[in-house]
Amino acid sequence: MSLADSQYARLDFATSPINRALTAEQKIGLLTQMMRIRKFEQASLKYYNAGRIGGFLHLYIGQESVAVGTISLCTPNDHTITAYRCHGHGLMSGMNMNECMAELFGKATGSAKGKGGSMHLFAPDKNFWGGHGIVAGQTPLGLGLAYGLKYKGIPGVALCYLGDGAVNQGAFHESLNLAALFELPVIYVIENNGYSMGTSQKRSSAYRGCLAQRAEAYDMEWDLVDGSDIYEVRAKTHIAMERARTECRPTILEISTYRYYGHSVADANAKKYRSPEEIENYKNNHDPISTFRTRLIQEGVITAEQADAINKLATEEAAAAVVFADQSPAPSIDDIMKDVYWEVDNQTEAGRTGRHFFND
Amino acid sequence: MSLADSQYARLDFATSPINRALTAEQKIGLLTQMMRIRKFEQASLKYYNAGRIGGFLHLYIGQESVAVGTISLCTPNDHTITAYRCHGHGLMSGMNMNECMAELFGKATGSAKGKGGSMHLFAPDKNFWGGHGIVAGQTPLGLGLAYGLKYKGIPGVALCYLGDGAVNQGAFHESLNLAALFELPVIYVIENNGYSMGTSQKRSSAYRGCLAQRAEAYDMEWDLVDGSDIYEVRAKTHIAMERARTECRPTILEISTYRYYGHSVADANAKKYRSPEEIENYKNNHDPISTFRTRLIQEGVITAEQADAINKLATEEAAAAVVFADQSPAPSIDDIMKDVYWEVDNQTEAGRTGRHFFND
Amino acid sequence: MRTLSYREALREGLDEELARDENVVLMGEEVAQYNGAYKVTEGLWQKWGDKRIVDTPISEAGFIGMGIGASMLGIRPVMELMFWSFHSVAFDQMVNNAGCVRYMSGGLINCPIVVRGPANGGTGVGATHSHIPEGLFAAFPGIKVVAPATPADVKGLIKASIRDNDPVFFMENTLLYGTTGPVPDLEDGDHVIPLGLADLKREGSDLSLIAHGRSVLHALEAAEILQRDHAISCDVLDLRTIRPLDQDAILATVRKTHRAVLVDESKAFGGVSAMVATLIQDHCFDDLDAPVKRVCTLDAPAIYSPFVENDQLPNAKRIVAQVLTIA
Amino acid sequence: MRTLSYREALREGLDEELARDENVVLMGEEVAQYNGAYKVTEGLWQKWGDKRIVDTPISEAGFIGMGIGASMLGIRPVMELMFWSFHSVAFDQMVNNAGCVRYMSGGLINCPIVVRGPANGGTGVGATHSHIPEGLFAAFPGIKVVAPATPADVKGLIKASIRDNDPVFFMENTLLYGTTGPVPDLEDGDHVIPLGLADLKREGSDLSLIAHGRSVLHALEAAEILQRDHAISCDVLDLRTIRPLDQDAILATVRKTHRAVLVDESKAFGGVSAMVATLIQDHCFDDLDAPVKRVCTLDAPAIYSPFVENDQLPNAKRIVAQVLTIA
Ligand SMILES: Cc1ncc(C[n+]2csc(CCOP(=O)(O)OP(=O)(O)O)c2C)c(N)n1
Ligand SMILES: Cc1ncc(C[n+]2csc(CCOP(=O)(O)OP(=O)(O)O)c2C)c(N)n1
Ligand SMILES: [Mg+2]
Ligand SMILES: [Mg+2]
Repeated sequence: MSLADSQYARLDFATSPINRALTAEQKIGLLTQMMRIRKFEQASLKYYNAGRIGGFLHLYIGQESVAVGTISLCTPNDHTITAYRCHGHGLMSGMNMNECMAELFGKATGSAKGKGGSMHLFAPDKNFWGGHGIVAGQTPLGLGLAYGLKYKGIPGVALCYLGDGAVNQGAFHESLNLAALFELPVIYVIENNGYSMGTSQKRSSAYRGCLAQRAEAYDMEWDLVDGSDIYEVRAKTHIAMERARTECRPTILEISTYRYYGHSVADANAKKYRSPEEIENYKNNHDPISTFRTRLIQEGVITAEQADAINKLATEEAAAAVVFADQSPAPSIDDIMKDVYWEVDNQTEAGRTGRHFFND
Repeated sequence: MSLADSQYARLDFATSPINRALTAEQKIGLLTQMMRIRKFEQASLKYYNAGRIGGFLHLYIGQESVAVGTISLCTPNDHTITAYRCHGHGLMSGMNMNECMAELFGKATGSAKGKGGSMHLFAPDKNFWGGHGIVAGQTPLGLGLAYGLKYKGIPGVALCYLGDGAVNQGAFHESLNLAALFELPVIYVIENNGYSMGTSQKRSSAYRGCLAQRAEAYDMEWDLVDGSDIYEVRAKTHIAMERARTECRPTILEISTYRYYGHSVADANAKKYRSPEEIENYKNNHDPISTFRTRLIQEGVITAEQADAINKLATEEAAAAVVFADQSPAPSIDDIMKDVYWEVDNQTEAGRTGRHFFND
Repeated sequence: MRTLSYREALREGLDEELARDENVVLMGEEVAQYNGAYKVTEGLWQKWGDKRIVDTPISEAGFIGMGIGASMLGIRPVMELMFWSFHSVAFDQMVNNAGCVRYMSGGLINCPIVVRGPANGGTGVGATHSHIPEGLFAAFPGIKVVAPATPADVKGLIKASIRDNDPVFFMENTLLYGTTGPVPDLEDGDHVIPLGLADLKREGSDLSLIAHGRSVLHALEAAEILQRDHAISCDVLDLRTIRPLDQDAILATVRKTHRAVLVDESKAFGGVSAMVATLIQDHCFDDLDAPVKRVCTLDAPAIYSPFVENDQLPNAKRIVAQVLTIA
Repeated sequence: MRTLSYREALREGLDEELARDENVVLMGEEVAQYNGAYKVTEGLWQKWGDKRIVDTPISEAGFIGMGIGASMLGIRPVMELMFWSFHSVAFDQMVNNAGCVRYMSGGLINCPIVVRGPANGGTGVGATHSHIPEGLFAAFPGIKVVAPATPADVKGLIKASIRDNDPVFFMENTLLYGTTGPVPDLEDGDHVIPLGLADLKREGSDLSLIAHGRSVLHALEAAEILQRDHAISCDVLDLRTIRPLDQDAILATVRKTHRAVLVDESKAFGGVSAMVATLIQDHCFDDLDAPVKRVCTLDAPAIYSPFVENDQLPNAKRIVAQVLTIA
């Protein structure tokens, strides 16, 4: 993307305060998280192709810097929510690979007991609210998280992620107006990978400069971010989070990024609507992991061998998660009828009164 | 509104080509139409209060220049659609007072046989597609009219009206993106009367300069119009219609206007959320009818006596419509089950196959 | 017992829950400064202020979704739909986010949200404003549906709904707001009616009239006429809650009377009454002396004309006629 | 007769109607350049070009509403919902604009629009993507609902739906796209199947299995087992169209066999089968030897896990078990 290309050389975001504050260990942590996500995704791809994972599998490979960069800034007061391409956000929020992989495998040990699948990872205890399949359906929920924080007087931020194709859904527009009108601490992060399935940004959206600029329609702040540079992701997200935290004002961030695989693994056209050159250019010149790896080596924070060791550990962690998932028990038929109503599950008086289910 | 106040003195839109082209007769026609609408509304108000009209009654009094100014520019290729505050658009599209009043009275002679009521006047034969009750629900339909025109190669324009409160609905946002993306000849006319029910524009919308400016989010043209000057309404709408007709590009027009009565006649708070001064200021200084009446007298197009005579005729026409409505037959219980399916109504083979209705 | 209107009793219930739990927040179009389109929330904004009573723009998907999101964090939003008919623009948020998020998360999340407002025909507002979606939403496991008919019930049930930890869709009726009835005195303690319990509003022996919402009033009126003019004695069972449904009460009345007529303001295809009829024929096959009959809204979009509008809806006359076909 | 897949037969139907009437236009997400998410429209964009096959952004309310508006002007849009589940974000346009505009205009307008796409569970996509809304939409007078089970039917019914002058909601099934069956040869003339006619897919004498969509295949499989293992001979009636509904065919089979089991991929509350059961108990009260029974999707949001997903749906095993309770 010309945007990414042109901005790349301009500024060094390593020097921005939030990045200068990073210890070597923390920097390595960022690299580690990105590598973990990629290895997790590669393992899922393999087992999806082997028929061990059902439904859709939307890989995050290529976009790792977005979840890792943004969520690395989160405090225990901050919350996140995203769409179906959610493994990266889940892992970065602190979910472990086992529960995630088991969920993909549809096992009872999965984060959602095998009920949600790949599109629906959740970890509310880690402030991660999913994993949502209806395009832009999560955008009012993200608003609600911000509303809840403000209502309770908690100085937190809600990060709500969506794709470039999701911006044309009505629910997003309604959310933006409400966010600005009610002055809510929400940041909408558009992960712009250039395509919604096979449709390029240009074929799905009318806009002036960029998608984030639509924020102006609501007198809202916005910024454009080069996703291949995790320093930039952190620097610009930090500014938006401070705005949310201290001024209770929302922001749209548009982070340019790329997915290396198809829309989902079932996307047979992945190489038809994008040129091989485009894909190769990203992999070779803008990959957020190799870019950051090189950078950290340059900075003297890490050696190539250390980086490879981290990568190997991530590979092993993912392999172990597959074993865990594989050996875990499947849900039973009885499990189908659980987790529908809180009151029923908790066997309260309310849960025992009246007929809740209509089987036979 | 400061907008209206400030713009009022600036330009004389009588000199714009589309207004210079008006004959005296045509100018009197515009005044006549505005007076007819107001008289129709006054008669409906009276009979609503007398219990002869059911449901809601959303009066157009104060906003007449919008429907009259814009629809006066329509050719047989152009189409219009609006929300529930639809009497002005219906009458200006060529519906007669009898069928409109009979519809309000719920009579079989009404434009929709008493099935739609005040919010649902329709005259497809006059290119008027209603009258829609769900806020902003008509905005994708307006887009569809434009789509149909373009598809058929007809050089027409779809005028789609909505209120200032309707701009925050998702369907409108989706329509704007589609309009710009598909380059459709649609004009969205925001009739900004400052309030959605009891909520002022400021309490319902976040925006920079004005609501129409949101068009920029879709790289779309927009303009602001002072609705108290029918010349300005025509001049600026004409520009947008030419853009649609010749370049197939959409526009948002925001026309500042005012409603003198409550949101609907049932609005008990009409004088609580607006100051009496605000209402009086409009009536006295910005009324589109008296403004234009004065103007035409100044121009020597009409005398005060002639204007009064037109007003009297309009009053009589409305009174006659009430008599017509009053004396018309009500629909029968059997009529309830008609006009549901085209195939059933037309007794086609399809309409006779299978059970369509589930009454016993 | 005092006599209150349905509107007053509902407001009292809301007010008490606002006082009881600071996480309860009322939101919707015109609910605060305007006092509510139908005045249900009158005075509450003055009393509770901007934080607890919140006016929203016309963005049902946005603000209901926002309420759902906030409820995940433990806020207990009570969202007013000015008309329940406007669910159509917020449908996705309601069925997918409120209805499925608990399940999809394997039980990690719950949404203690109430969506309330009037759901009825009969007020001359035409097809788009007269949807009656009890059956529509009861079809979605994960959602609860309540439809109270009397002042006492509306108070007791709104309180239970707000305390419920699942999403509850609470369907009132414009034409009931002004009706009055006895409501327990405040001194007699917290008046909470559990969801899932039907109420036998009249006892009889020959036939069961089963209804909910305003149809209960029509059923009671019809029962009176049937007793007086035809010596037919009817049970009138008010379902009150559609989901959870008090199936025991339904089967009990039918097993007693052996005949049932269901009264339901929904359209017949997919209405609550189709489900109830299906249950009865299944569980009371040998008890029934006649087919289960129904009186629903005539199967066309809602007509506007005040002259025939009431004929499209269930009413005592139509119920009596239907009863006489099987009695 | 040729053997075609359901997908091919459907595509052939679309292609023929595109050729027949230049007002037919196909729209939806990824229907053109991508060839359709499920390849139903494969090759049609190459053949018919940008005007007739149109890719849309992800804006279901916007583009379906646009299609409805265009249909008022006489265009005949065939709109693909990538999943029928996405109706949730376009619900208002579908039920109010497509469903009510004819009525509210007193018959001045009609909307010859088709909305089509897959509506089914069973593909591991979880609760929000597995809604089965035949009953949901059949509840709205003004709307027609079609759910074909076989290649021949899908072709004949899509053609009739496109020619129909009312809004038709056409519900396919991802798991049927690849199934094959005989389809009439082109030389044998225009293959159009009227809406509102059920089809007896198997003849028997002891019990009626009544189904639509993919459930027909399960019913046929169950009928085979019942015959073989239990000597129970079943009629299998395929409803094909839900609204208009072929009530005569339903009553005829039940009057013949005196027992009915309804198979319906909807949830039980509000499903098509609740309506059919209600009709049967009403019209065949004296014909029935047992209550009407149903096999529906288990009443929870759709589970993801491939290990139990099929157990939540109707299947031959569950049908056989249900039949044995009344046979
Ligand atoms: C309302 C709705 N419409 C359509 C879909 C099908 N769908 C799933 S993802 C997708 C593309 C979304 O693209 P984008 O927002 O750019 O996100 P990305 O997949 O690139 O991360 C589509 C069309 C859906 N899930 N929900
Ligand atoms: C989806 C929906 N939500 C709410 C309403 C109720 N309602 C009808 S008109 C209205 C106010 C609309 O205001 P505006 O768009 O400014 O139009 P105006 O009435 O001023 O002409 C509201 C809230 C509705 N009809 N539809
Ligand atoms: Mg994308
Ligand atoms: Mg307004």
